Amino acid sequence: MPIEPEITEELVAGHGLTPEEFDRALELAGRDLTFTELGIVSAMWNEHCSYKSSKRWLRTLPTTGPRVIQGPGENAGVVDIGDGDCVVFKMESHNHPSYIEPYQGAATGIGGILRDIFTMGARPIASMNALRFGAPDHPKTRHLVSGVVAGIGGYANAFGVPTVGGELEFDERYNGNILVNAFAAGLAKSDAIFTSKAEGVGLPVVYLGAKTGRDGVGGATMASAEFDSTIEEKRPTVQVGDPFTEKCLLEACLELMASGAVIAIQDMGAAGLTCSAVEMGAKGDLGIRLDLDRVPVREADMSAYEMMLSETQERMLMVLRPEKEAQAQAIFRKWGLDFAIVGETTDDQRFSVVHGGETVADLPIRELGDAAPEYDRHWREPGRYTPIVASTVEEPEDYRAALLAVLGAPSQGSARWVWEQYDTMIQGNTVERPGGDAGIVRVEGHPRKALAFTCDVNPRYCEADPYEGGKQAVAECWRNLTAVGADPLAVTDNLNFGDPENPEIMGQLVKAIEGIAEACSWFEFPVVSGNVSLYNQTEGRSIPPTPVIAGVGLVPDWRYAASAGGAKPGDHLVLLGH
Amino acid sequence: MVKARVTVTLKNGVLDPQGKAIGAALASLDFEGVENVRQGKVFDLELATDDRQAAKDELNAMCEKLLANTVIEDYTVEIE
Amino acid sequence: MVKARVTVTLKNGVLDPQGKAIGAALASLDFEGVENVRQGKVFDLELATDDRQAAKDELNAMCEKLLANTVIEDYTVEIE
Amino acid sequence: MKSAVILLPGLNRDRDMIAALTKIAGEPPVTVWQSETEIPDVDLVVVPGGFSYGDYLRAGAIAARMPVLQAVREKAEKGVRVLGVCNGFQILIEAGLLPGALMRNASLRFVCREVRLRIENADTVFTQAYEAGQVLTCPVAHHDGNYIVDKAGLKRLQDDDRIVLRYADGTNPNGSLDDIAGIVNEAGNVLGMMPHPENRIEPAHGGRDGRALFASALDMVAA
Ligand SMILES: Nc1ncnc2c1ncn2[C@@H]1O[C@H](COP(=O)(O)OP(=O)(O)O)[C@@H](O)[C@H]1O
Repeated sequence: MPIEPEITEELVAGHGLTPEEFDRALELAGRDLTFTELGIVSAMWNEHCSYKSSKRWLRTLPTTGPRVIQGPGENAGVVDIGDGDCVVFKMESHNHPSYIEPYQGAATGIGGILRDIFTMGARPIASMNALRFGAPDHPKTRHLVSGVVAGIGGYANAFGVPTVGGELEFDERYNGNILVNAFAAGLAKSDAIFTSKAEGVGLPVVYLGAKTGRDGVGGATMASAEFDSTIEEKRPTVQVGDPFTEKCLLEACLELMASGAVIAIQDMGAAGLTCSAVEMGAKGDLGIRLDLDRVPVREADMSAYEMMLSETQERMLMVLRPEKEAQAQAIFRKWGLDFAIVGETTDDQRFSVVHGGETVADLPIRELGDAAPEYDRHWREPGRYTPIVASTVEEPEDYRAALLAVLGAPSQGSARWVWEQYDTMIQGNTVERPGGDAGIVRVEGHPRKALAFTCDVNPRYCEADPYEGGKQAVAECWRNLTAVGADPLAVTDNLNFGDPENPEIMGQLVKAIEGIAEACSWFEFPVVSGNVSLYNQTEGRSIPPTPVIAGVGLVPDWRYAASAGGAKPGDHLVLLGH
Repeated sequence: MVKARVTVTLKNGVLDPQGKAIGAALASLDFEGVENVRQGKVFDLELATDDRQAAKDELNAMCEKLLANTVIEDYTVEIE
Repeated sequence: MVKARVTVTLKNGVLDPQGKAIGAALASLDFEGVENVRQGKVFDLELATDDRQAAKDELNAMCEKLLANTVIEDYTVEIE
Repeated sequence: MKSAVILLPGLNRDRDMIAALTKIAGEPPVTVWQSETEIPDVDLVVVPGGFSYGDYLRAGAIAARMPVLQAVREKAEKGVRVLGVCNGFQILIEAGLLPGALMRNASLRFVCREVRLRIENADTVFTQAYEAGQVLTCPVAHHDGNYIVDKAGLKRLQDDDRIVLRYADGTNPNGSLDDIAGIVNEAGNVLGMMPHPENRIEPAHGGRDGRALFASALDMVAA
């Protein structure tokens, strides 16, 4: 057993906890925290897991509707599309990892969002990605673009999901903080949706998928270098995606779900084992006890802290119907994946972790999850830009040159070179590939029905006026769906903003959400899932507010879907609207 | 002319999906006792110079800039 | 335990699109005088045996059976 | 005629292939898992596309050494028709059923787009429903489709009319030697091809150009 470091103020701060949060944690424990507990608390209460800055505002979004089966709060939203089928979808950011290592960062972003979809019992049928990079001539941009695009393709193509849309924009404001937002959608039967809510006491908690390594274990371990002399070997490492394992995990999970063995299931994303176990227990009002000695590991001598915080990809946690154990295990063997019973559900509503015969963590489970700290951060009305009056803009001398400049701008140009690196046709259901207003994919098992997908936002509008910009993003998404002949169903969002502790930035977030809520209510276009990415800034300079809205629509008959192509010489052009 | 070999391998602890799959395949082909497989890359280069030290510096720069992804990979340069 | 490195390279004369592209990329990054680049693979393996000769035979068999495509690739086996 | 589709972990166009065969033949193919050592009595064995074993090591390399490929080889030797598409082609090459190698695309990038394909030889069991010289539209989606073979090997392929499909109209997407998109073995009963005819069989795919390939292979051609 490595000697655990002493819990000092620096170590607490290094874990991103404020002194007040740390006191709260001490209160919950009723004693000093162990090092493992400090890791667990910091993982559960960070912005990414707890939504502590945004939760209050997210509650104001409209999330229900006659077709909504599952709104925010699960791995993905679920919307009824008739005939017993439903569409399951969500969007998720992987901004910072993609900046550090563009290929793997983007690849694991795709892997994460796909797991969110198939954990719910849905087979992924479409993906999109909204990408924002710095200026084209910035020295890092080329490397980042080629890495991110290759990473998305490398993962999605091998996994076997068609990429049917996205966004690609260049702006120097993203020079030091690119945005990689990935969307995925899947199809499931409405009566066969799986969730993370554990039920039943004394049932086996099963670990599925790949073996645990030190991948992505927070930099906080580094800050405590003195606790082990082999620290060089234990350096936190970048997460690497393994689409092959994920494809096997998809097939194994769907087989397992069909077998009736699954009571609750949750993918391991950020702070893998910690988040997934806490979530399953907290939702089911149960406790969870984990025995780390049974966790399949890739490296020797991993500490409890490392195992609990590892972000190794392609893993799941499940509560199993005990009588199905042999069958479940056989399925995972067949697909070459690990299957290990690593704990059980308990009735004490505590999260306890045993390692090497010692209890290394024992905390009340609900307070870690649902009842995490929440902030009403100070915000102020963001400054609005005064509209430019047309008459004050000089008329261009050369319209031809002006038009070419617009058409030639990197953000306006064709993104074909990007999407031709993605498999857009796999599964044989793509009716409309990228390049139009929305991608369209047929609903398998149905002769005519199809789903349309688009994602949109204009960060410049959002910066000029976050409220109007938020509304505009929803409206654009709505227009792109209706333009192809789809009935808009629902949206997922990815709110990318700067530092919420800056009242101006917090104001952008608040007003953008207000605009999104207003537009979504007006259109009856509920938000069924989403993701918030804050602290997108470098050297104190934040990105423009970028709330990406991804919408899904139902096309009653794909034969009548409209597309941007197909115009012939002599056809009339009509301008609609005003 | 200088002939050189650059070897690029994954850093310790970084997941190697390829190595993992190859290890499993070797086991299924009845090769026993293969405990660990890690895959890396080699680049054989010919440089139009006779200055071995200059070549070495140049090769290191190539690794940093292109041949290796130093976030997850280590490299070594050997000159023949 | 025996640690070994297997190096697999393309046979002479076999076209190497990756090597070619890397050569071009190096040139575009202003590395001059790179006359030829060939890309290959290395595998670092650990075998649970102390018999170095047996390990070597085993590794050669692994190359013939899986690690190298002997139609277009050559391999070498080194034991540490 | 009956068909079988080979399943290996990591393949992902197996469902597309099964859907195509089912729609065209009117009945679903049987599926055979990688660990099987025998393939049921069928007239056509298909190795579909995807990323078997992640395409780690070399595309198709690990898959080619799984037990079921030995069974495919035995079928091929008995004259049963064998079709490998994309990863299936790569696997058949790695298994030694077809000559040459499929290297990384010249662009080094994955490419997914529609290409033009010319039927160079309409006398094979796989192309009998097409006309020689006919040009089709068909999608490709691959990272390693750059076909190479040594000079002597190329000459044999050319002399024996075994280059069945070529990329046409300057649409070679991967740098493939002599624009090769698909070849048959000496006996003519094993076809490997990079493009995806299974994704071009119905109006929703934008056309039906791929259908005749399956109709040929399944002998569903009007005499
Ligand atoms: N990163 C991407 N991935 C996939 N498709 C993309 C990506 N970026 C842009 N596209 C596609 O290219 C087309 C044009 O993009 P864009 O100019 O953002 O469309 P619009 O402004 O009409 O919403 C759209 O069909 C979009 O789906």
